[in-house]
Amino acid sequence: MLSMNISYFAWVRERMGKGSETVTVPTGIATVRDLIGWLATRDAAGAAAFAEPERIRVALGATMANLDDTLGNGDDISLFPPVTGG
Amino acid sequence: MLSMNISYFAWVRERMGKGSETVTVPTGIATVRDLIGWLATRDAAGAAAFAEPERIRVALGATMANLDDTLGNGDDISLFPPVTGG
Amino acid sequence: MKRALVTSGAIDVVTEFAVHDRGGHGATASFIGRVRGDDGVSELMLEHHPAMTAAALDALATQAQARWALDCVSVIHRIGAMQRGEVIVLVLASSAHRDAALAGASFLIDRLKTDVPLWKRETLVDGNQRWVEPRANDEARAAGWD
Amino acid sequence: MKRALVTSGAIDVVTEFAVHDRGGHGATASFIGRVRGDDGVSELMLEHHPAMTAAALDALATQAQARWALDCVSVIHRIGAMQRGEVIVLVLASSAHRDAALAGASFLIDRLKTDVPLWKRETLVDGNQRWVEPRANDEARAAGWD
Repeated sequence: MLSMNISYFAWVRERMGKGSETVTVPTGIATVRDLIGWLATRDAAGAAAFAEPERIRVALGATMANLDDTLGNGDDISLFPPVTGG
Repeated sequence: MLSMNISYFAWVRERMGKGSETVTVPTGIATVRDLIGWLATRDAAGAAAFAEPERIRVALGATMANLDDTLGNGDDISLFPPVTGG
Repeated sequence: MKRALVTSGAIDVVTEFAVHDRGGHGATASFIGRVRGDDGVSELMLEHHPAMTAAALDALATQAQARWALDCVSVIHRIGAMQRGEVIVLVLASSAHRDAALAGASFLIDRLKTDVPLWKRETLVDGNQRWVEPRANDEARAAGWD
Repeated sequence: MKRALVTSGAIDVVTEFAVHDRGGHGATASFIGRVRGDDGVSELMLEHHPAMTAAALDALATQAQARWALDCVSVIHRIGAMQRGEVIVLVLASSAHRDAALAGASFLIDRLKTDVPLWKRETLVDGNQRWVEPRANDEARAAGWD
């Protein structure tokens, strides 16, 4: 079982109703994609935020990452929509 | 025989030793290229300014023109090097 | 010189240009993005990622300087709430050469739109709010610099 | 709005930018060319054609506005003698869209270099003078917009 810190941004944050949380995920959650799938089934907020995984971008620590990257215990994970600055 | 007003710019002006002149050209001078050829043989200044016709640009009135354009009586002709603004 | 930052205060365009002007560079190209007032938007809010956004701007500036002969680069992005007509982003690229300055400035704004964690939320004059979606050609323009 | 002119006085970059800033356009792209101080030049003199230069700048601005959705265009070129670091040329293109602003500004400076009757003469620190030659890629860059 992994424990990690997740931060949410923009409409992902709004739909989750929180900016961050620390979670302990069930055995079998190995990648970011797994994590998103688990969040989407955890509660209604997660279902609203993560209904379309292809619209989610991810960072591990301060580095852009991919949905298929592997999670590690204690990771800082950021989940957010495609960026729209500029 | 055509009479016309010629203006010179940049190093063409410097080599000609004047900014403008009114000339009456001999019979047979029909195009800008002919005019440049005649100026190049008229005196030492013309020889220095027009030794390389392909380095000369031309305007008729306020419009960019070509070396093979035909001259008319009373034309205002500008002769100058390739432009270097900006 | 390289200047990359996020700021919650108004971007002082004149002061930022003065940095490049003092350098006496042969060429300076710039891009300024402002809050548009033509589509019923009364306020724009820019959300950023406290641990990533400034570093991502700095990384873009570093990439631009490595790729072109840029003597001075500025990439400044505002965050928080702003009103119509206010400056959202300012990009400046200075070089001895026109080509480098123009390419550098275009690269910086094109890549900023896809590589830097920033999100726009519009508040409409009727009070409704909406998150801005990326434009269809943003990815293509950014990929054009690969 | 379209502003195209030659001037023998210093170009006031701040004032020219303010025209575009007041418009509240979503995007403004710019190019500034300055007298470089890195190659032994003590003075630059710009010669123009009294009957053609201003009209040629105006024609360029008109072409840019016809080709892209530009709400405001400025093309301002200094003539006469100027010193190191002074602004020779300022180009500004504003639009609701980034693509149009960036393309418009690049087009204007690239075409200005081949289409507008202006000639640079450098005075070196040793007192010698020389007329500047066009750069080899100027024609190619300008033709890229055909």
